[in-house]
Amino acid sequence: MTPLAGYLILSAMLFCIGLAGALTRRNAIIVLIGIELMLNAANLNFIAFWRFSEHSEALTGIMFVIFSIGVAAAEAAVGLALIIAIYRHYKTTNVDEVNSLKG
Amino acid sequence: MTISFLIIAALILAASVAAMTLRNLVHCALALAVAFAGLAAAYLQLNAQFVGFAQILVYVGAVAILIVFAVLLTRGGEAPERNVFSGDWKWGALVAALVFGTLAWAVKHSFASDRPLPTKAEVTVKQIGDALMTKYVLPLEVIGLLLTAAMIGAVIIAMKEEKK
Amino acid sequence: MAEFFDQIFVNLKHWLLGFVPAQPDWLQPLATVVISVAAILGVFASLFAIATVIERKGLGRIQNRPGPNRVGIPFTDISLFGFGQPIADGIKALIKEDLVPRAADKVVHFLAPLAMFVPLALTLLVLPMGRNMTAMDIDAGLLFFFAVGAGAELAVFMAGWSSRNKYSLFGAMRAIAQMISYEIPFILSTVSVIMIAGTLSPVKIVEAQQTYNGWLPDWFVFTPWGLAAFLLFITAATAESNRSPFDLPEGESEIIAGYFIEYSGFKFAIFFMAEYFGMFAAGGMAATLFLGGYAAPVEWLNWIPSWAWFFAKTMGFIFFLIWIRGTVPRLRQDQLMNFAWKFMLPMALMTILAAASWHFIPDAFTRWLVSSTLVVAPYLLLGRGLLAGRQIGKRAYRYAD
Amino acid sequence: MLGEAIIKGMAVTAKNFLGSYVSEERLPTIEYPEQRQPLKEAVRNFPFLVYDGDDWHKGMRCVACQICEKECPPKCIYIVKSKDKKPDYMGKAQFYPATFDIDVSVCMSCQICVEVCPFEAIKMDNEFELSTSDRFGGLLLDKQKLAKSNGYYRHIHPTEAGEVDARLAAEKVKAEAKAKADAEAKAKAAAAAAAAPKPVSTPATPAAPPAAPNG
Repeated sequence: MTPLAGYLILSAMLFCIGLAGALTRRNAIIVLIGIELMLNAANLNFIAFWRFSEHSEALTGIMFVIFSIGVAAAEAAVGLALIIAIYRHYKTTNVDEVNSLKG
Repeated sequence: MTISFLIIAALILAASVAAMTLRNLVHCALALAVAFAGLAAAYLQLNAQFVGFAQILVYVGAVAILIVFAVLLTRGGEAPERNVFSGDWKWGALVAALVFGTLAWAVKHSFASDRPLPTKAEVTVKQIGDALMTKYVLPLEVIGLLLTAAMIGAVIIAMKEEKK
Repeated sequence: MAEFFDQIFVNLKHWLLGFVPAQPDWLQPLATVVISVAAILGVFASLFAIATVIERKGLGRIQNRPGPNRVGIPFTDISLFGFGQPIADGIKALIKEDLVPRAADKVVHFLAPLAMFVPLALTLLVLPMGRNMTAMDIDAGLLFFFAVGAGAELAVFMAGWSSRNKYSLFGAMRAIAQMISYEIPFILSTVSVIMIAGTLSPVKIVEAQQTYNGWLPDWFVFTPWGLAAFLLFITAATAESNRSPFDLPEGESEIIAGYFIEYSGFKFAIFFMAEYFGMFAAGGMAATLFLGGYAAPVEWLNWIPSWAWFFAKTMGFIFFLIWIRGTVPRLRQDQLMNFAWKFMLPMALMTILAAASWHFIPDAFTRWLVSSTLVVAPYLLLGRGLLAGRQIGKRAYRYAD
Repeated sequence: MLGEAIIKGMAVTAKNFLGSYVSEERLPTIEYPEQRQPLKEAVRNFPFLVYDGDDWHKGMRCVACQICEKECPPKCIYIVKSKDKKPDYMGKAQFYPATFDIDVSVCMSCQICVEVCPFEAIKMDNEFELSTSDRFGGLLLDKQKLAKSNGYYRHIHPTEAGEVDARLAAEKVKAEAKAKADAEAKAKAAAAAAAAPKPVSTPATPAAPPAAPNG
């Protein structure tokens, strides 16, 4: 059980917690939090692989994570804007009740 | 498997489980912030200093507050009365467990389980800066564009429409 | 001799480390960290006590009254010129009953002062307080400073929301809006220094400012872009720590005490101390980035120990904040926001441009000319432009005249 | 130039700050217990009883006429008249108050008792440091605590005390003059009575002296 495997298991667990939350929780914001956790699990994987690679001066892992953080922040912003717009229209953030396609 | 790794892993997992299972939404958001901070500690332990501090700055500093504001704007402050989990929550948990099983199996049998620990990779901010400015300058411009577009999009979506 | 005093604390630390056994390999680094952190907390806690007295006496003297001068050694009439006051305040804070509102969210209410104090105390670790006297000399020190400083906003929200009090929620919302919108000029104003110094580590930035040409030291503040960035940094730092013209979150007249309204006793004292630690950190970083950290202003004053210069500059910054607090009235919320987004953000971007021009133009005269025009021109245009739209005249009351 | 208003403001506060260490006029604070603000003359707080000479009981001017007790709006004066008399400042025997209590927690310093007192016996004091730990007994001042010498009165209200002393002295002179005049008239009448019976005859029975004072 090398340190790399430890990190991989940790990020797998984190990913599955995020997945479980996204699938089971009712509230849209918690679904979004779950997605954030999944994204972060992926980032952790990148950094773990970068750290334990032979030529770590290639910096690909770190670059990927920096851009991934940027994209995730943008995605969180747009996601929350959507949730607020849906809340304003449907007066609820419960994912089950937001099921009619009529605008 | 040093002790510090175990402590940080425990912190991250506990915080993320709390973020997923707590009833009060604001508590979930705060637990998420703790999870982000734990992840930053994990990055620091992996000698990725720049990414660790960037993680704190972006996630703990901004995204956590963004989520907390969203919770307040959608009246999530009070604890919900009805059941927090959706009807068929068992299926969700089953799917998650299955995914974890396959991932754990893959990690166990992959080459990672016997990878020796290479030397301490010391990365200075100057190297990251050079890489960003030379090899990855195109993604940098694109992400700048993307962030602006996302910001404007988010503002337009969340803007109050004028009553016609 | 001067070298001895300059390195007195470093040698003291090495002497203390001598007592730590070296067998378990993790004990030595742990001991160094513990000593540094204890020293920092000790020094800055006492500086906090002195700063409160200086603030109250300074504000008093500005308003032609003496300020606290009563609390001295008990049962004698030695008044210690008021410097006994923080001891009295400390005891009062300890003794006062610590009320928690019944509707409050107990856990979050309890954690908020801690979550506020820890990040702001962490920011002190990266400041180079003297020649090789930096607690945490890391490569991306400046990024660490801003990253941990950003953690304070979450604590402000926790305090405001968990007190279940409308005023405190108002205060928290104002504070977060203000801190986030001033964080961008706060960070952007340092980008020019990073570009010129070529590093994110405060220690190397200070070393870049050690040389003197003639009488003038090579501090960044004596360059056009440096002065502009310095002023932006100070204004943003004042807003970041909710001080003086930007103290809307705890605007006593409107919303009583902002986000720490439901805190009394020692928790309130922690909030108070956290605010001061934020100011010390901002002052220390301003000194490090622009005023040459622990460098002496003139060549022949080098015999004064380097840490004395650092703390002199930091306390100078604190006194400047007190001086501003005694002078400038409080800003309205929309003025506050306009100032941040419409004035400070473009100015910060222009200072980066000015620093770039400073770096790439070889000839000294044209370098000064281009750089200063790149700073002064937008200052005037933005200033005039923002004021053009509104009629700044005598206030007309619609009803009560 | 933008921002020079802030610089001007800072200059003003800097002048105040440095001035407060230098010039007296920029630090007018009077640090209360050590330095004191000189009280204006007409300052009044609670009444006190004036006495002449040095023995407060004998020299007390109050004759327990109880006008002030009746006039006091909040009724905070309580007087019990004495049975025997004692000579007042003119030597005339007058009553004196056996007990004279003022409840200063009730008194509202309206000075009506001073205005109605015909004998200048009660005046207003300007002593304001009267805090006591006992809310009831401590604020009920009895005759002894109320008695203060005329010298103290002249010290705290010099002009008013001057007029009062002048008036009392004038009254005293007038009273003595009247007494002297009475004495002379009586003496003259007695002498006239003694002289009148001699020239007519010397009846044997001693005539009762016709006490006909002409006052």
